[in-house]
Amino acid sequence: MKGMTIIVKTITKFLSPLIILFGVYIVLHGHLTPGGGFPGGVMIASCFILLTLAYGKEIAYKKLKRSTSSVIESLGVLIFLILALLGIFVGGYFFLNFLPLGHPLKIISAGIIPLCYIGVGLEVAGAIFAVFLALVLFKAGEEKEKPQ
Amino acid sequence: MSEIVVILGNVFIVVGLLFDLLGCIGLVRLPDVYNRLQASTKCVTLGTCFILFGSFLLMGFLWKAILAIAFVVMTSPTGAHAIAHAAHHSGIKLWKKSVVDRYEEDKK
Amino acid sequence: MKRLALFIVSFLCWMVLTWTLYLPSVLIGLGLAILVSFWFADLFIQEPRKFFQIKRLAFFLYYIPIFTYYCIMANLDVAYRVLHPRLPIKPGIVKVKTSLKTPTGRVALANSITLTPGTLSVEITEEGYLYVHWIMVRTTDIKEATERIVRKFEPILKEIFE
Amino acid sequence: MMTNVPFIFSLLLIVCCFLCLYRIFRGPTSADRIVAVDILGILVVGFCALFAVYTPRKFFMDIAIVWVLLGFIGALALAKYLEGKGFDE
Repeated sequence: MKGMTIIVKTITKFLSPLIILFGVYIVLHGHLTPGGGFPGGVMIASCFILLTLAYGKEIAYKKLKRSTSSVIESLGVLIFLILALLGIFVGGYFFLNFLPLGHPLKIISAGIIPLCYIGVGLEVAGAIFAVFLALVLFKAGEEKEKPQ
Repeated sequence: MSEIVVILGNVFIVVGLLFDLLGCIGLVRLPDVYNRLQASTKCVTLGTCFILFGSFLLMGFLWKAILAIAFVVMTSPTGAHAIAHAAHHSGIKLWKKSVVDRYEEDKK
Repeated sequence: MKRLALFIVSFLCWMVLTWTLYLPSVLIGLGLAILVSFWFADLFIQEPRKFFQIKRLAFFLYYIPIFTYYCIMANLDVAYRVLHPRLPIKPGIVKVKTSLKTPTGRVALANSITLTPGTLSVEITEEGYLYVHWIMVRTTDIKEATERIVRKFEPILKEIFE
Repeated sequence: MMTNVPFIFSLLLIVCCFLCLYRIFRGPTSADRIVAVDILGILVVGFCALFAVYTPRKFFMDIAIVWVLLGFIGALALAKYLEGKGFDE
């Protein structure tokens, strides 16, 4: 039987959506509590790592394809750069905080910082899952990566 | 009312710390992997749950602590099971005074 | 149905985490719960109809104090064995049989066994046999071990998960 | 007198952590070390809860939840390593 025992599989089934939810919570509250883009992205990636550990790579691929993870990674960098460049066009500075500041200690505050954190979170999630796959699945000399 | 809650929270934290200490003493004293896994997993899980429940009472009913208790109760026995299963499959024998090993008999 | 169950669970989880009724926060939580429920619904619960039956939730609430009682007894048992100077242990792996059918019920039984006095589940097979590491082996017979280890939880878990 | 109470609590937990570290250094097999690392992870959750109570900041509870989940994943990965399988099978 592929993967680990049935106990680990069932608990993984139950936990993986909640891990995703928790990662997004950390990303979205990065400007209010400790955390932010990087830890939230690591949590999101660790959900897929958990699926890979418990079930084997097919289920994890069904949830997030390898090509999709690189697309997500590029998308994160793109969001970050576009936000930075919009600052130049709107007011003249790189990374100008051009959005209204909102209420302090609520979820909509601090201008563009949450949006930047979303970009960072997507980038880190994609990158860490890709790094995990590259380190684990494609051992040097044993298995060549097949062209898609 | 609130004083009762504060005293109760502190009592929960002290009991949880004592259980943690017992679990770690078991981790040091017991003879082989499976016994250590039993003692430490049981005691440390319950002790940490008590500490979290005490903080739930002391911080004005912070419901995140209940969520953390649910996660600890779900994940900790599962991790212990995975480690025990892997240790048995990697060929670690039971303690020499053990009575019976049905799993080893049935695997052959 | 599966999606509704996962939606309810994840939205409750979000509300507990943020613990506010500020409107944008609640709206973000709704959107996020819908996203998660469409993405992960096929993994979460296999038989969602059981999730919505009030009787099972009531039995689950009834199970919590019993489980806590056995858990505390387990800790006092471990404390006695650890602090005793001559270590009164007699370990071994025995085999027990469960009559639960669904995987979720078996998993709940195995995790309950791990947290209750003197036992640790090592392996679970397809036919419903559990291999249990017992710190104080009193019997090696399958029937008697089942009577001693499994019988405490099985009726309630049968009400919850079957 | 009352100000010393959090200090004593933390000291008890630090004693627990040192017992775990003793098992990590001395453990005859690698399985013993993995067990001790797993237990150390759960002890840190208790630390986070104590910090959340005695320096009244609620975000330590978030850190506790993150630590529970990542410790679980770490324990699973170490268990697969101990079993001698590849990570994807």
